[in-house]
Amino acid sequence: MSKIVRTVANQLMLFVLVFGLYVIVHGHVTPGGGFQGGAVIASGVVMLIVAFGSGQIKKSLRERRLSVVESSAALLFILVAFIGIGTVFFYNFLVGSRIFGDIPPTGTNPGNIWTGGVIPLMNVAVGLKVMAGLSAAVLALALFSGGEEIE
Amino acid sequence: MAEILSGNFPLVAAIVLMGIGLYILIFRRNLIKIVMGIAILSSSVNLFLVTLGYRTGGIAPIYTEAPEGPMVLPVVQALVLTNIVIAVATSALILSLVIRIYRHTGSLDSKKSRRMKG
Amino acid sequence: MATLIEHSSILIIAVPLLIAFLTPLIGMASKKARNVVVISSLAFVAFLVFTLARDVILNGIHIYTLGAMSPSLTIPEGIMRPVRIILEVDGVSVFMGIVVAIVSLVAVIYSLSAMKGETGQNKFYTLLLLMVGGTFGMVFTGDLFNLFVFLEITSISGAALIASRTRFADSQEGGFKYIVVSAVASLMVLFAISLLYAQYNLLNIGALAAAMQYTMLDRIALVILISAFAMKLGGVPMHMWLSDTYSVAPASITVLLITTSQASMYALMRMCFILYGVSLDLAVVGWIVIAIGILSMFIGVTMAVRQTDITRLIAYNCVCEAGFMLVGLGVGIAVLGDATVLRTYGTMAINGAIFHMINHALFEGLLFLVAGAIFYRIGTRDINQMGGLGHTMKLTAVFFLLGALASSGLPPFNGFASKILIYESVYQFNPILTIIGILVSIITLAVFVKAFFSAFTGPSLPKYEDVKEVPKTMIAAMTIFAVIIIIFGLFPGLVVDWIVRPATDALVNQASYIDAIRGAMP
Amino acid sequence: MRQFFAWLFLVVLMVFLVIGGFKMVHPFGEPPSAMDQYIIDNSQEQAGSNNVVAAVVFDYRGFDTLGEATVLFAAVTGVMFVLRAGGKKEET
Repeated sequence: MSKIVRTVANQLMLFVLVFGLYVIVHGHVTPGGGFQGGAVIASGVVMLIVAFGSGQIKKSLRERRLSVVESSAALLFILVAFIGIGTVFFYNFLVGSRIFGDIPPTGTNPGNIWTGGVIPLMNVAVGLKVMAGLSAAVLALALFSGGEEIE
Repeated sequence: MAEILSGNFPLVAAIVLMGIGLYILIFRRNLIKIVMGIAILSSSVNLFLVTLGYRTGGIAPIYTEAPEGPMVLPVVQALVLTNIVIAVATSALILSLVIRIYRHTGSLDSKKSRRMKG
Repeated sequence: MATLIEHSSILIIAVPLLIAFLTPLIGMASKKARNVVVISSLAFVAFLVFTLARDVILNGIHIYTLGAMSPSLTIPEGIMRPVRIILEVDGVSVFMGIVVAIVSLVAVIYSLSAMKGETGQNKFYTLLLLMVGGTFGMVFTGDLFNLFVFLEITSISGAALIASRTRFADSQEGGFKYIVVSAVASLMVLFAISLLYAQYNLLNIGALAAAMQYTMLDRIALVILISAFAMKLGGVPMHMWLSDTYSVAPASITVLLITTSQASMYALMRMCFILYGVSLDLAVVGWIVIAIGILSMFIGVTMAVRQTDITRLIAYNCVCEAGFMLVGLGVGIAVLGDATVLRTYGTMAINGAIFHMINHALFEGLLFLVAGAIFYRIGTRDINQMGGLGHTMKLTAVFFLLGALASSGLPPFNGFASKILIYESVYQFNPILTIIGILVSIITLAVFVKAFFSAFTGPSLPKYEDVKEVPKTMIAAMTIFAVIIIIFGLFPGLVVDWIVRPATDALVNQASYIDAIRGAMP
Repeated sequence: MRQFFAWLFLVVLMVFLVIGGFKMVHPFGEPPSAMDQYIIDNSQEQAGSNNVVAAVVFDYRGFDTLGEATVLFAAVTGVMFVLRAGGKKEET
């Protein structure tokens, strides 16, 4: 792609990242969540692949490393679920505790980010996972169509 | 007639979309078009699910700064979110298989490859 | 120990998933550690399955409510219906769990040497574990949407595994076909689920069964569910994909694919017996299932006669054997409403069908493993190019003969034990069905005898002179299957009493399934 | 012939489903909602989340989300597995 496209994509990536992180972190208060935010960031990565070409992206973003991130995020998610097994698998053990434990007033309220128990943690895990997973899949498809070898 | 149209029209739209998806799956031979057919089928089911959960005058089920009004059903939205991710995953895998098949046979026509019908 | 049993149903599903997420990380460090972790986790899961099975058979249905204050708190205060996802494990579920546990362990042991030298082994084992976890999830869950999600897990990981021999075009095509069929089938399942949800605002199977009105919309949902699951298990109008995928997948994966097909059959049983139960038009649905079964038997065996590819031959035999199970189940459904008839031969037919499920997994699994072993050594699946392999691969030849005889229903092997149950009970329902079944069995025997003679006997061909017996782990995997086949054949009564009869009781007793959900009401 | 049967199947299916959609599903905008209303009323207290959908996705039906994440994981692993280089290495 031309230099203009590359520069614009480079600058836009920062905003995409910030917006994606916002959507992930505020998932339990406002519309959004881990899947949506992760998809936003992954679409930013796709934009970079389109602008710079997969060969260029490959130098800084290996799909092997992405799959490590994905595995770790999936592990984080299932481990948070496993910790609840003291009572029941997937028990929301953080509600009422000191971490993310506030309970919002019933009915309409301005919103408080320090609520939700395990939901914010799971949002972050899923966000990382979706981001890494989708980027890795698109990168692998792009590299393979471009005729390069994968792992 | 007007009553029918205003009544369950969204559900019928979803079902028509499903018909389009099935038509593509049955009659088209291009592998990429089959992927599209599955995507359309999946969207039709999603549309159907979301329509089921709508309440007249409903608002999004989020309490932060919520306006007045009944909230639409949240469970269907969660189901649709799940199904969207599953559809993305399925299409990614099918596309990678299509790329491999194209490498092997040099064609996207399902009749050309040896053992494929439909 | 009590806590372990209390949580065992979720651990059986979650441990394979957890290990699957770990496998890529461990595999980067050490291959040996990865293999040890995979096998030991599956062995641990098998241990859990057996303890859970003992508990369920002795103490009744096992309930696990995910995310509630306690596992037995199915219905929260202030509402009369379940809200959270509930795992409900009854006799049929643990029966299927036992099948999956045995088969997955054998498949991993077999893969150890069969996959040696292939690239991408980390991903192979990851996907294999995901497939096992997904199958466990399908058979243990008591929630319709959860069933759909696990169906998708098994089909996606299964399709990737079918395509694992990337150097052959037909394996990619098999994977493509499998994923297209599964995607369409599971979307139809989801559509049926949404129809049920629209009417009752419920997703739990037990609660839906209690609320079932059997309206026209329910009938549409039932038709969609039956056709979608019949598509997934390879019933006849949609059997074309089965031979194409089973024949190109690695042998250890084919064995697992059989269990996922059977999990679809389990889902079909769950829908017919539990979700709809006696509110069905029993005779009509029963005869539809019988018709699918008879057609599967007939077309499966006639197509098997024409095959020269050994794995396609076995795959068509799979279609044929699935027909036997469907006939048994269909007879069971048709007489479900009549208590006296059900007692005289209805339960026997269901017993036969369920017993045949585990036997089917065992002997078809053994046959596929043998075919995989032959392919591993000589690199072809064409029967006409084989010959005289019995001289060098003696054990493999014995195993093939064992599987073939069991599959054709000859005593004293396990296939006979279950087929005789089906024949006896179906004869009292309609004698013609039994006669067709016996004929089909005889043709099956002829097909396998022909294949055996052309592949294993005769003078040893010069090009296969340096063919050796397969590696020890592959022999070990096949031996496990063979030993179980012989044990089941010698003591069928014990097996039926211990695991098959509880499964049948759970199926015909819809009320106890519903009560288990209601039982823990505050 | 095959085309004809496929068309017949499609048309019959669609007619059935359209009639079902028109006549038999609850009127648009008034769904039965016992389970969903319970979740709407209790999600703030039980899950501490203002976003009811997030509460459903990660708390009430969290196990589905685990399955969904697993599906995505399986698909990404599958893509890399299918597109991997090389078949069988030389046996040494």
